[in-house]
Order: sequence, then structure tokens, then C-alpha cells
Amino acid sequence: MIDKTVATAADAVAQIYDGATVMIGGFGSAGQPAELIDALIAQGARELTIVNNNAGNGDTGLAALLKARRVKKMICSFPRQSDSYEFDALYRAGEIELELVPQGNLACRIQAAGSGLGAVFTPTGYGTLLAEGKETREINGKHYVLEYPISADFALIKAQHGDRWGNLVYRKTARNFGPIMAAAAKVTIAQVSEIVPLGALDPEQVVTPGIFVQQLVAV
Amino acid sequence: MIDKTVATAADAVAQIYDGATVMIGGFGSAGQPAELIDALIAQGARELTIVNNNAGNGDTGLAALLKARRVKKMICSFPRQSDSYEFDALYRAGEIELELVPQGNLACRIQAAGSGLGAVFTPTGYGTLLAEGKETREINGKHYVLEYPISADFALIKAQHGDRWGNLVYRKTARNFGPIMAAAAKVTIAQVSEIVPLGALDPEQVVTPGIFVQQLVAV
Amino acid sequence: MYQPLNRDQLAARVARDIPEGSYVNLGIGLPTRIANFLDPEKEIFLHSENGLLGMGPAPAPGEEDPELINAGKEFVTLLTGGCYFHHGDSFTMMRGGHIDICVLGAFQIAANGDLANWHTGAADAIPAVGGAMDLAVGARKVFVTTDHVTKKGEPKIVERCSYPLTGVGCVARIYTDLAVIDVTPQGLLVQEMVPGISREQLQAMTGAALQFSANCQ
Amino acid sequence: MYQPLNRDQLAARVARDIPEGSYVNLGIGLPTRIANFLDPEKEIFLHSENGLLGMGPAPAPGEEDPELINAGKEFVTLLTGGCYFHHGDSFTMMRGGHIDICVLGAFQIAANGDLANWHTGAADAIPAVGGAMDLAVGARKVFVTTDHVTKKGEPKIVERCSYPLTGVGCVARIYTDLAVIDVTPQGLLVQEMVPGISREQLQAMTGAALQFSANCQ
Repeated sequence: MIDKTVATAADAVAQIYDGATVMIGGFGSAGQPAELIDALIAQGARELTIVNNNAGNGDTGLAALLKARRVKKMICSFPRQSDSYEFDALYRAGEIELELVPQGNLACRIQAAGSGLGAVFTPTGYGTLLAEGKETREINGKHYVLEYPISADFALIKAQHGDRWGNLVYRKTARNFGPIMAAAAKVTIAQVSEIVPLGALDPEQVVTPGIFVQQLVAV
Repeated sequence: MIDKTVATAADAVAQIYDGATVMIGGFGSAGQPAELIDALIAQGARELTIVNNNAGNGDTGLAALLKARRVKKMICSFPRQSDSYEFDALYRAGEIELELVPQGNLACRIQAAGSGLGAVFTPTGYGTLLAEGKETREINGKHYVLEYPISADFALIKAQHGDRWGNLVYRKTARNFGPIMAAAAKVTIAQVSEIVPLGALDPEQVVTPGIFVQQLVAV
Repeated sequence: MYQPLNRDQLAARVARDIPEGSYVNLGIGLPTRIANFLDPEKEIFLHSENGLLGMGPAPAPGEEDPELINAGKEFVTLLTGGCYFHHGDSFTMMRGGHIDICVLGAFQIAANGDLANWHTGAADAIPAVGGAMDLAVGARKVFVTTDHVTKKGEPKIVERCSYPLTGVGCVARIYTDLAVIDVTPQGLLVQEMVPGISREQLQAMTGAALQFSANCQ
Repeated sequence: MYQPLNRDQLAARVARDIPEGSYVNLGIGLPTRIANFLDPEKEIFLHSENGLLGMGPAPAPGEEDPELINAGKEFVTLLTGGCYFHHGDSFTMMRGGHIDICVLGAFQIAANGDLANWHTGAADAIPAVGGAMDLAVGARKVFVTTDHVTKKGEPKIVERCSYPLTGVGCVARIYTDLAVIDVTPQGLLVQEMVPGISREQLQAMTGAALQFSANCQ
């Protein structure tokens, strides 16, 4: 019998190693896997590269991970927010590296990784600072920039319900990056509000099929 | 009030013009929009380029469209089947053009069109006849072929339920190409078993958001 | 004498140009305010990049849901008939040309339609771009709404942007507190001005040459 | 004397090598038969390219659903815990390295792991490729199952494929009715042979040089 559930968030993140690239779901705090991040802070892995839309809000979740100085590099689209002071301080002190990626390129580069593409020509960012030094090409009269996949060693995501095969459904706009990050990471760890019996999720309504999820934990 | 429903399949396909590229959903007959295809045959548009996984089965649906000699070119992955005699006869007589595309490249080229990418480097087909003459590139030690989007003037798809905003849900493996074709065509026409009131579809469970659907008809 | 539009008037003016049935993405800030002025009799589909279509107004106090937010991370609601989806699908809508209209703010707009709205280029600024570049290339029409001049009185509509670009030649129409201006292959064409302003006055506050349509005074 | 495996025996042999928890795509034809021999005590996830995961056995007569089919367009069922998805997601699974094992049929397999299974190259043949090329590049392990020789007695395992390729260097292991052969960087390594066959006999029916692991007689 295959059962991907683990007992605690600490068990789930135990395998994350120093220097790993970790995708973290969420858009602001919606969909942020707060309990998994707390467990990661307690676990102690450092020199992490984090992929997230933002760079932490307030002093919890991703912001707390930053504050604990576990993050070497952020790959994100929107670090600067009214309450992104933890990131702001590290960035201004030169203590964190930033790769700024337009949000749709972040999405499609994550999708490219998950779907095995080698690179994609995207129109987003053409002619801007964020495409400087990148290969460009005109295709049918429109300009594109060549962008490479963003993959990860681990993805930490938040879903609403999951079953022991790792099938997931999400809640409202907490869905955001969860499904595409799940496909792009070698090991995807999902925190869910409830682990439901196999068969409780309607097969028409599963958003992330279990093939993309390696571990899940109810929090 | 926005109501994308039309009264009959004939109304739905009335705008399809000679020489159009038309995506038709379905994998074999599962998900094939048979009533829309029948209406298209009756409507009379010719010199069509059809995008479908197959090239018709038996003598109904896409096969009947082929038999009526409305199709100039097929773009598909798997034309040859036990009951693909309509296509086989046209092909052997040199009366239809075939662009054979590996199924996953068909999917990702349709997705590229829907998502506005200019081209993608895909590993599928590298080193085979189907990549001959195409640009290739080695990325991180793996070989890729550059493939361009497949877009369409119209997509004809089949779903289970739809509402007046064009939101769709599908049934079992009839889903197949429907959602990705809907995003790749200028005008997507869906036939559904039932048009349900707005709000009857759970917002968590809509598979094709109405933005990708221009017309729908209950059959 | 003339009176610039206030923010609500400007939002209301943009709202008038959004036809029923449009799929619309309203950027963070002033553009978000446009939602308040859409004709409630018209069905207009608001898209938010974080994965919802059919976005409704702010919830009643006490009914906020931290998992139902917009791109600006404000609490919102979902209309009957709206739906949720993931970021891949959301940006398929944006990049793939499925959004009819997006409305963005601006630091600068150039006469050729270049837009700068994400980065002042200041050395110590922390850059943040979000989905603006995707909307700039992907929406069928990019509207910009902005004050006509900066707080220091400098033109925001310029010959060439000095700030880092968001998108190249992407802007279709500019709504300022003083005028409505189309970006055309022949240059900037003023379609409307606030009452009492002269063509010369408007030109003096604009860093690029303006043309004026016949209905502007 | 030796007895080749029949099709069921061959399918059963492949089935033994599929560990519990594997995500597996079984190609059309002989590979499909492997499903009948998977240990029912093991949870193995069968994927079908047309959009289902957790594929179950054929339905009882009278319970066929034309909208629940597999890649071979045969009626199937869905196991409890299975799910449906669209073609984009299905090929993300395949191309993206999420399928642990795929089992394909073959016209020819070369010593370097090249596979030809979609086209004989005959001038009048109607080519059809389906998802085979995606599986060839995308599955973590590509197994091939085939008769050792053609009906005319010609080797299907060859130094270099003469038929058009499906994938380059993609095959990990070959299961024939006579042997189990790994494709290694050092060449073809026979791991098992049917009882009674000699190394020389097997080599004589093979178009490429074989090496033999110690446990082959």
C-alpha cells in the first residue's frame, strides 16, 4: 500500500539539505505553507535558493526564514511590498542575491521544468532590463526572449485536502503556484488541512494528481 | 448580460469559413464534438486544416468530414487506425496533406499558442524523421528540437456542462484536448450535454474558464 | 481655468470605455479603483493574476477570507459564475492574448507607446515587477492611467522613457487627470481634454508632441 | 531445446520488475497485457496518455463507458484514487520525467538503445506516432518488450536501426520471448535467458554483440 502521508511537518522537511533549491507556494500569504516553513526553520537547512512569487511578508513564514538567514538567493517577481522589511534589510545589506523574474515568466519557466521543455521563447520582458544579455528572436513579427526552466529540489506547497496517493485540491486563490511547483520539483511536500480517504476526492476535480506529490502532512 | 449560448449547432458553426484552421477535440471518439462536426459538414466550409489527435474513425464525425472532402490538411499524431479508412483512402490518393506531430508536441504546441509563447525547445522527436530540418539545440546535455505554436481560427470541443459565461467541465477521458484547444483558438465553440445556470458549476471545479470559450450549444 | 479629474473621476472615465463582456485586468493602485465605477448592469469579467476570474467587490466587514485576495493582496469576493485556477493558467490568459483590456499605472509613457512602471532605476531601489510585463505584452489593449505630471510637475508622457521599460510600444491609450490620449502610429493623439484647458497648456505639460483630434475644442 | 515465452509469460516477466508505487505507462499492444500480471497486492499507478492516472482493468460487460478509454481506445475503468486531466497535463507527466517506467513495443532496438517502433519506412505506409516519442524521451526508464526475432526470423535487436527512430539511446531494458537484456554504456548485457537456450543460440538470433551476466548459465 502506498501512503505518502507523514506524521509531522518536521518529518516532511527532514530531508531538505543545505544548498537546496526550494520552491515555496503562495502569493503573499494565500497558499503559503506556513507550517512547513516553520519546520524548515527549525530543521536548520541553510544556503537555500528559494523560489516564490514574493520575498516574505511581515515576520512569519518566508519572512521568518529570511530573518533566520537561511536563504542565499531569492528567485521571485515581487519582493518589494509594504511589509517586506526582512528581505529589504538583507538586500540592502548585500546579504541576499535576487533574481527578479516577471511573474508570468516565473510561471512558464516553472511549467517548462515540470513539463520537460528545454527552453521557451516568451514575449514577456522583451526590450527591458530583465531581458538584458538574454537571447532574443523575432518570430512572426513579434519579439521573444529565450528563458530557461526553473526546477527545484523540493517544493513546499499548501493545499486544502489530500489523500494518501498525494492527490490534492486547493482552496480559492491559495491555489496559485501550488500545482505548477508540484510538477517542477524533484520532491514535492504538501501541507493540507485534512487528509481524506482515498476516493473521497472526485476524480474529475483533483487539481494536482498524486504523481506530482511525494509527501503530504496534515497541519 | 453576457450569454454565449447559441440555439443550434448550425448557428454555432455558421461563421466557419473556407480555408480556416479548425481544432477538433477528442481522442478517438471520446470527446469528439460529433454534433458540431455534423453541422460543419452541413454548413459546407471547405479547404479546412484540421487539428486533431487522430484522423477519423469509422464513417462518422471527423471521418465523415474527411469523406465529404472538406479537409485540405490534417495535423495529427495518430492517423492510422484500424478504422481510419476514410483518411487512408484520401492519403493514398494524394488528396490530403498530413503533418504528423508526436502527440506531446501536438499538446505543447497547442499550449504554446494558447499561452502566447513564440516557440519551445522540446526533447520529443529529437534525432527522428519528425525533427528533420528543424532547429535543434543541446541544453544542459540534453537535445531539443525547436517547435512552433499551433493556433487555430476555430476550436470545436465537447464538454459535459457549461454555463452562459462559457465555463466548462468535462466527463472522464473525454476531457483530453478540449481545455488546451479552447485556449489556442480565436473562436472556441463547445457542445455540451447541458447548459446549467450560472453558479451551478463549483468555482473550484471549472476546468475551462469562460474566457477561453466564445460560444456554446447544448446538443 | 481648468480642474484636473480627481482619482474617482479618472477611474470613472476609464470605466466608461470598458464594454460589456470584456475580460479585464486592473493593475494595482489607481486602476483597481476602476472596478468601483463599472456599470453594474454590464457583465464585465475582472481577472486577477493570482488565479481568479469574475472578481467581485470587497467583502463586507467580518467576511474577509485570507485565501480570497486580488493581485494587490486585498480581500475580494468572487461573483457567481467566477472561478479559480493556477498561475500557469492565469498567465496563459494574460500572455496568450485572452485579456481584452488591462489598465496599468505608469511612471512614464513614451510617444511610441513604451511604458515604464516598475522601477525608477534608482541604485538603492528594490525592484519588483510582478505581472506588469506580462500584461504589457499580452493584453489586447493596454490602457494606462496616471496623473498627467509628477508631483514635481514633470511630464510623465515623454518622447523617450528614461526609466527602465515595462514593455515596448505596448500602450494603446493613456488616461490622465487632464486628457485621454491615443497612442497611434502617427504619434500621440489627444481625444479628450478636461474643460477649460487649452491645447497649448496641455502640450506644455507633456514631454512629447501632441496632436489633437477635431473634437478637442 | 528451449521454449520461447508466450505472450502472457512475457507480460508476466515484465510485470515482476515493476515495483510498488511506480507510475507506469504501458504502450499499445503487448505492453497493455502487462497490467493483467501486476501483483494485485501492490499499488502501481497506471497512466494513460489520454488523460487518466490510476487506470483499472476492463469493465464488466455492459458497463463500458465510451468516455472512459485508454490510449489504445479500449474500454477501461478508473481505480479508487485515480483521476482525470487534460492532454497538456498528461504530457507534462510523460515529457517531464514523472513516469517511472514505460513499456513500449518495438520494430527494432539498437545496441546503443535507439528504438524504432512507429514506422517501417515503407513508402506507402501511413505513419502514426502517437505518444511513443514522448515516452521514449520522458520516462525515467524505457522498457521494451518484443519477440526476439521477426516472423521471418530476422533479428529485432540490431547494431543500428534501419527503420526510422522513435527515440535516440532511450531504451534501458529489453524483454524478449527469449531473454532479458540491459542496454548499458558497455553494450547489451544479457541478464536472463529462457531455460535450455545457449549463449551461442541467443547471439545467433541477435544482430548486435551480446555480453552475458554471470547468472546466465
